[in-house]
Amino acid sequence: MRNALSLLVLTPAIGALLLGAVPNGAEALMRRLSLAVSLVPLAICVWIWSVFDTSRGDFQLVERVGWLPQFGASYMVGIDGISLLLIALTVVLTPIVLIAAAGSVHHRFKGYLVAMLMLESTMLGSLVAIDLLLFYVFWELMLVPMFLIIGIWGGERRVYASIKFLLFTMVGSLPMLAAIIYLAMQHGVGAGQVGNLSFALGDLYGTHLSPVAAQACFLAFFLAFAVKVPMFPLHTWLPDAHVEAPTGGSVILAGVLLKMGTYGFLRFALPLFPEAMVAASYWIGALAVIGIVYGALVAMVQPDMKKLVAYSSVSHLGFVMLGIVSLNTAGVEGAVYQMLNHGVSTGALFLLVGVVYERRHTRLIAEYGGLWKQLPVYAVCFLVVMLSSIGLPGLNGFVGEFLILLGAFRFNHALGAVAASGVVLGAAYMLWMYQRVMFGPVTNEKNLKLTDMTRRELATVLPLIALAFVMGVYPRPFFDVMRASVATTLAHASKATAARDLAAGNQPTAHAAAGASIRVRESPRHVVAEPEGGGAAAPAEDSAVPAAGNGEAH
Amino acid sequence: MHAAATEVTASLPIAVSYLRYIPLAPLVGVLFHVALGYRLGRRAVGLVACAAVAVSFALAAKAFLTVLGSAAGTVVTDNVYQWLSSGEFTANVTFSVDALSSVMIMVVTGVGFLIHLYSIGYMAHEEDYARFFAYLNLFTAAMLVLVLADNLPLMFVGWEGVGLCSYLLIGFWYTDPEKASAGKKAFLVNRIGDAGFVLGAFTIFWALVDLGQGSLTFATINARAAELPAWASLAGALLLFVGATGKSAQIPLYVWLPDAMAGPTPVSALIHAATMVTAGVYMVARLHGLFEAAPAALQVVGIVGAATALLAATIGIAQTDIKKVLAYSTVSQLGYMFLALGVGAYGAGIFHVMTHAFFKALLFLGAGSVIHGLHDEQDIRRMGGVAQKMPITHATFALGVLAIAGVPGLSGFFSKDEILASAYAGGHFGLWICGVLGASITAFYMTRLYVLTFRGKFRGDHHKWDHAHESPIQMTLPLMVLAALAVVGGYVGVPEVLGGNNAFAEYLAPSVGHHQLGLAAGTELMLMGISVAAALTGIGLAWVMYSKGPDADLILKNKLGGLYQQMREAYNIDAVYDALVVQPLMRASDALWHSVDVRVIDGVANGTAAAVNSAGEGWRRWSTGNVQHYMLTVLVGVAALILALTLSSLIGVAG
Amino acid sequence: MTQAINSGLPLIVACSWALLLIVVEMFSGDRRFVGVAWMGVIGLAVTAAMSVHYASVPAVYGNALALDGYAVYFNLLACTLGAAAMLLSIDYLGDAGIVRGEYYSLMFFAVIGVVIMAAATDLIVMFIGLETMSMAVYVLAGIRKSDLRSNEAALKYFLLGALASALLLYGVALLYTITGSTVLADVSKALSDTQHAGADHLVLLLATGLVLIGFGFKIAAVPFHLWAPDVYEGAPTTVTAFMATAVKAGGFAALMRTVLVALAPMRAELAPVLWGAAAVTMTLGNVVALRQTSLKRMLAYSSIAHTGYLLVGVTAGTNEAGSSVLFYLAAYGAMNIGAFGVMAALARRGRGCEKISDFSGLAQTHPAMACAMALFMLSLTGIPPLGGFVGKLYVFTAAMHAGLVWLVVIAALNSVVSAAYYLGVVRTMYFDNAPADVLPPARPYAAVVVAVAAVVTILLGVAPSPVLGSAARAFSKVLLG
Amino acid sequence: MIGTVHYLALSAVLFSIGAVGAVVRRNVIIIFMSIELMLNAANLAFVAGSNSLGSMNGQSIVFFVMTVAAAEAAVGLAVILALFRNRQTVAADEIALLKW
Repeated sequence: MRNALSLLVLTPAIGALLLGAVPNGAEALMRRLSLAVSLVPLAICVWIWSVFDTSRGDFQLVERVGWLPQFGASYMVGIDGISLLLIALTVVLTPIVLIAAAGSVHHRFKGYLVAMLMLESTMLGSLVAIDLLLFYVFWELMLVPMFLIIGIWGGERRVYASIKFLLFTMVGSLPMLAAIIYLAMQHGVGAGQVGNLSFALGDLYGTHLSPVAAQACFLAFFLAFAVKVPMFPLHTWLPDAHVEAPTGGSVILAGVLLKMGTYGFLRFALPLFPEAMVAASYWIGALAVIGIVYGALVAMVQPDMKKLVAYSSVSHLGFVMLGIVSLNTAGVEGAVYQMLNHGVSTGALFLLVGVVYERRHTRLIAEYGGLWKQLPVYAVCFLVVMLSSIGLPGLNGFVGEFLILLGAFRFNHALGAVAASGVVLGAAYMLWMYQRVMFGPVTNEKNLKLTDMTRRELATVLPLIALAFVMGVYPRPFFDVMRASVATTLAHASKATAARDLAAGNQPTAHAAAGASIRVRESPRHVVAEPEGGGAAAPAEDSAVPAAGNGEAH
Repeated sequence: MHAAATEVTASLPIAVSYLRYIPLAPLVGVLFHVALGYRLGRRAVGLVACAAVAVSFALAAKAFLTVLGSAAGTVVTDNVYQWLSSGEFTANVTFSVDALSSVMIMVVTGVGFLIHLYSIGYMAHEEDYARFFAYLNLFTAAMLVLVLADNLPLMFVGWEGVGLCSYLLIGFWYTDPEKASAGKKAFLVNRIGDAGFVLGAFTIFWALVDLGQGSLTFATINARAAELPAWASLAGALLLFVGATGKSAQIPLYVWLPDAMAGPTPVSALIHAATMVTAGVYMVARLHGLFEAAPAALQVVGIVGAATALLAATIGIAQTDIKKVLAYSTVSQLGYMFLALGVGAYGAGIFHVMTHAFFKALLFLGAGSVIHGLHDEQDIRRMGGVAQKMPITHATFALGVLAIAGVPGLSGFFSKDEILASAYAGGHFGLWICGVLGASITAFYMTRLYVLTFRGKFRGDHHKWDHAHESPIQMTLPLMVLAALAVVGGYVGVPEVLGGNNAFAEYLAPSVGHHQLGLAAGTELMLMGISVAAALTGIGLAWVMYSKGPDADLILKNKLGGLYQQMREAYNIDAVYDALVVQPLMRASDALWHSVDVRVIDGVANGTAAAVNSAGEGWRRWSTGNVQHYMLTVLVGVAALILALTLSSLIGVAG
Repeated sequence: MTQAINSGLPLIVACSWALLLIVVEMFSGDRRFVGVAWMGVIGLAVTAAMSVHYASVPAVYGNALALDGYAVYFNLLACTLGAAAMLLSIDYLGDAGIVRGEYYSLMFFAVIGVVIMAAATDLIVMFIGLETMSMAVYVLAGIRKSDLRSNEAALKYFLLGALASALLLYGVALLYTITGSTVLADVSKALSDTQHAGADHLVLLLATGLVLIGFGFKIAAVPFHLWAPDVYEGAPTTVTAFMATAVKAGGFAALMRTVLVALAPMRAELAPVLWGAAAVTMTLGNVVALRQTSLKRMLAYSSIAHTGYLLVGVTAGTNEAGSSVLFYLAAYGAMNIGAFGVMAALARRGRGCEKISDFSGLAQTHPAMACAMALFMLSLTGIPPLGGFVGKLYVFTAAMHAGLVWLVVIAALNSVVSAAYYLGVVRTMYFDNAPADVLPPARPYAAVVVAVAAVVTILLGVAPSPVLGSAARAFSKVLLG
Repeated sequence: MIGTVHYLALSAVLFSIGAVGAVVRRNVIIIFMSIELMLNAANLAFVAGSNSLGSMNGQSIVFFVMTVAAAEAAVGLAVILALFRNRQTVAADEIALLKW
């Protein structure tokens, strides 16, 4: 399949348009159609995984079509290990959310399905885009469906939550647009002719920027991605967005959208501004650790279940950020793996909270109590998912957290130690919530009438639980896929990181060596190769990136 | 004069593939209970649960015999698959059995099997039968993984796995909020210890990477421990010891064990007496090379052990609940084990682990049988004379008491004496004195417990007395077997001076090194005499005081005054922790949420929005609708523009 | 000689066509003047075609008028926007109770005014073009004689327009006395040759300022913007549509030629002032729009904000910046025609739909219209991949190239503020539920225009190269040297 | 001897009188007349300029301006008339329906 990636991105969008044509009455047809449409990207992703060459760290299945030649921007897509894993997460979560939607969404059902499919399309787009401008396009487009999902199908304060979500993200992302343009321009200057800008990621790797400019651009990128992660001071939109979003919306928001921030750091901020990133790694690490402890502490006292899970996401993603800034193989691979874990376990947590919300229409922990006796199956599922989220060994959460702490400890003992306390706090608020909801006598008589999970609800949660077990016991396939890509990403910053590690007094970790060993054509111009013929021949005057040697597309 | 450096003979690995089924069998049991348990009824569940542990026991015995039979230092290993590898770090799922872990798996599966059998009777009338046995099997699997693991990460999987099971089992009767929060407390305190464990593992790992051989297998750690930089080995050892204190309930993380008595008694017997709590001791013994490389850490282990032994013993005296007394006795005995490790007598420590498993499991099960018989009566002040009603329980319990008190001829005497002798030989006189004192106090409170429960006449309400009856055969059989083991168990390690060849220490030598006492026969006998005397005085004193009834406590109360009340409330350490840690944490998180999140960050966000809005409102008012105001603005605009132009041209000219 | 006639021919044909319209209108019995409207549209098409055919680089009539690429681009832009406004008006006039045939000829004359302004290379010809356009639009604004608001809008527009022309004229007069000519090229040469010192320089600055103000008023730059909200709100919606798009384009055509050609030697002094004007206009436009409840008034302030973004391009002043302004005007025109088109389509006599709250729940009652409006709002915010985004991107890149980094950052942050009110409209349409008395179905003509505008907005976003290319070619020959 | 500067000064004075008149007076017609005054001030400047430059351009421009001013007067008065018919007032400050 020549342009698998474009197909992957466009199928959900086309499906959404098809769905638009379905008459409002036919709910069953809508359900089946939307599910079928969402399974196509899953199939494509499986095919890509089978074809993916794990030994190569650079981009594969690259497709390139001229879009804005005047700017040197082109529709250029490609994937490497990291984006493949996140794509897999997206294509797994979306069908689950669509199945769950049948039970939970009642008014304007068709609109919900259309919005969800459009959301999937834009998320996949931003994961495959390796042209900065194309990435920015999908990055902004992602906001619109999410804004609608929170705004139309959300809870009482949904309007405030959706506007807050939107403005927070936009405040972050627009300075990034300015930085992207500046970067593209600098590339033009670097390559001799002032005129020819280029947004292709491959070309921009080598751009040399004055230290001040590099810092400024890095800060702009940092702001955009930190809001999305969310990192400590910029996180207050998340609890509101989660509490007010419908169940499906929360699952996707927590499962995939939050990962865009951390993915952005790994794909763009780190390779484009290695020195700035390494220099900033200390204070970002500090912010991440504050986020971990702060998120855990505040989660402790939340009266509302969804808000508690939202703050736990702040804490978990604080771990991921700590892993990334540790800039050693263990930390970064742990971070990428934790991204997947968080998607699985927090996604499942939101589904489970949704199950109870559908029955009692309240998320307050005080309203529940002694559910184990009423809903044994529900309680067991909740237990397993909770354990995976607090990182019990044998389940997926542990693998990610262990590696992140390992890497972080290498980076800085103090940060590693405080982060380890985050693990304890994490267990504390989760167990306390679990106890108040599940254990103890049945306090509220309304809970006596609750029915256990239906087959549909089980169908949404069980795959995630199975995934949690598999990822906990046998994580090798996932690590094989991302090993080369992480090494390449770290290789970009290897010089600066080695200097930092030496300054910090411990030996330069092996990744510097490992980076070199991974077969990476280091010259910035040709990291991205073009397909032989290419789906649509790159337009002639696109002189920014001369067609490189052999193409990859199969 | 430190004991001779323990040399470890080179280990000769024998690759096998059956070790993996030891933890797998109980896991299969768990799956069975979860899937089919509720449908197939009690008999099937009980059968499968015991069968699973029996299979593990058989395989464990096979491994034990292979190690016993072959040359010293042989290690049976089973490399299943590579679990994790990222950068320099790799973790494999490899199970290995050497002398040390062979003893442990025999104890875990052996005592475990007996307790499973006992539980069938004890839990007969519980409706969540399948769930109980699912947890019990899961615990056995996790404990076996912990003991069989050949590297720290895999051990950590078992380590937290047993923590989870103790959480589930303590909170088994979840409808009662205290029991649920006792479970939570156990898990969280363990988690604090686990955090220390993990940090210790990292310290060692990265130190080893700097040495060029980054790996966390026990063999590598012990081998390269000496070459580690001093701070790394000390920090690593201490952090790992924090993990051990969490799991094995030593100061300061012992507060969860007494509350853990909220769980069913077989749970207390299996987890909080015989197996889980010894995990910390096993870990320190396993990593003896590391601890040796950091003598200061070893010192700390010894001191903490002795202190805990003494403290717990004093609390034990004043307890009135039968299970609480046994709980504090366990904490105290664990203190002894750590004391043994602290003085370098790893063999003696493990020997005490084994013997303690036998008689403490026996005592707990005996107590369970008494509680079962007296319809959940746990306060010893309302018992008495139970001997007539429950002869077998009385006999076995008495043997247990004698064993733990250290009466010569029984297993307790041999293991405890070896520890005290090693302490004395190692020159740790302070620790030795604590040990002896602790021994006599132990004898005192165990005899008090025995006398108040079994002797004299019944003090509870006669309704319970009429229905009191001996427990069924499934419960008394394990008691008798354990009693036999409690008596015979000691003869495996009879010291030379009493004509034995201390076979147990010899057997463990390849794993943890053999530690020669180097004492003259005379001094050794003299030490034995002193410890026996201490034990007998304790027994005699308690017998005399308590044979008349529980009011003997009053004598102690006015003799010790306020101290006695403190001992009764276990120096209310819980309240201290609550005030120092839990409450400030909750207040802090509440303050953080309201002040930082709501007021500061949201304040800033909403503030800017409000500022922009008010600016908008201000400028909006500017268009008043009156044409002449607009004209005025235009003309003012003209003036402003001209001014700006002149300024910019002046700056332009000057600039 | 033939050159002069050829360049002038399109204008001559256009004017005669407009006059013909008046005559035809007198005899047409049809109260809704559909025939007249179509004649107007055909007339605009003819004008546009002829101007493309007769395009010639050299200026004629004593180089007062140059039908060069730049003029042709604006000609096409003005004609299309004018035609769109006319088509929108066909249904709208009937609903709004305006039985005035001359509406279409007036609009035709206004387009002619814009064409003259774009083609003028002499200040006075530019002034005449400006006046022709303004005169027509004054009347158009007040066309609904019975409605107080329409009268008031016309009056305000007239008074302030007259004041601005007076200022402009006075500026031109002073400039004439200093440089001896009113032709842009000669003025520029005169300014660069002789060094004006002392008092003379002061008068020169005064003259430049006055000239800038004249055009600044027309494009509604701050502080000469106060008329725009009132007039946009008061005038009938289709006239507002025309004003917001074609009239503003004309204003920019004239401003750009003057600033970048005639006043080129004074670049150094003008740049900071333009920089300040751009920043203030953007910020004020966006911030006040936040507080508006009437959609028309909100779109007025939004058009002021977009003037600010365009001024960023003018401040940059490079070749690339000029063509980016041209492209942005096209994208901006399409978006606004669409937005006003939706309002015109749904308006009925008794029940106006000018308040934002009138649009609540539109997604359920009129899904197509709501989707189109949402599209225009997103494009105005600059959400990719729509025309608005590419326009902003082009202007920001050009400005960045010219070194105006901080202005671009301010513009970026302004887009965030604009997101608040644009998506506020989307929120009202999609989140709130429809009121009891549902809006009437959309008018056919208007719906077609809205659909075309939507398609153009998407095309300008996804495949903008053709328009980008023509904008670049159009502006390539404008700058001297 | 009266030179160009004096003429320009006169036109400037006329211009400012017109500007002040437009802002101060309440009656809309008077406002319009003051704007016409400003236009004529511009004409004066043109004539002065043309005289000082010795070229006839300035003079011819004045004719253009006059015709434009006439057209503007016609349209303006028509608008004012329509307004008066509806509102019976010509006071500028009463015409303030469209605001904020």
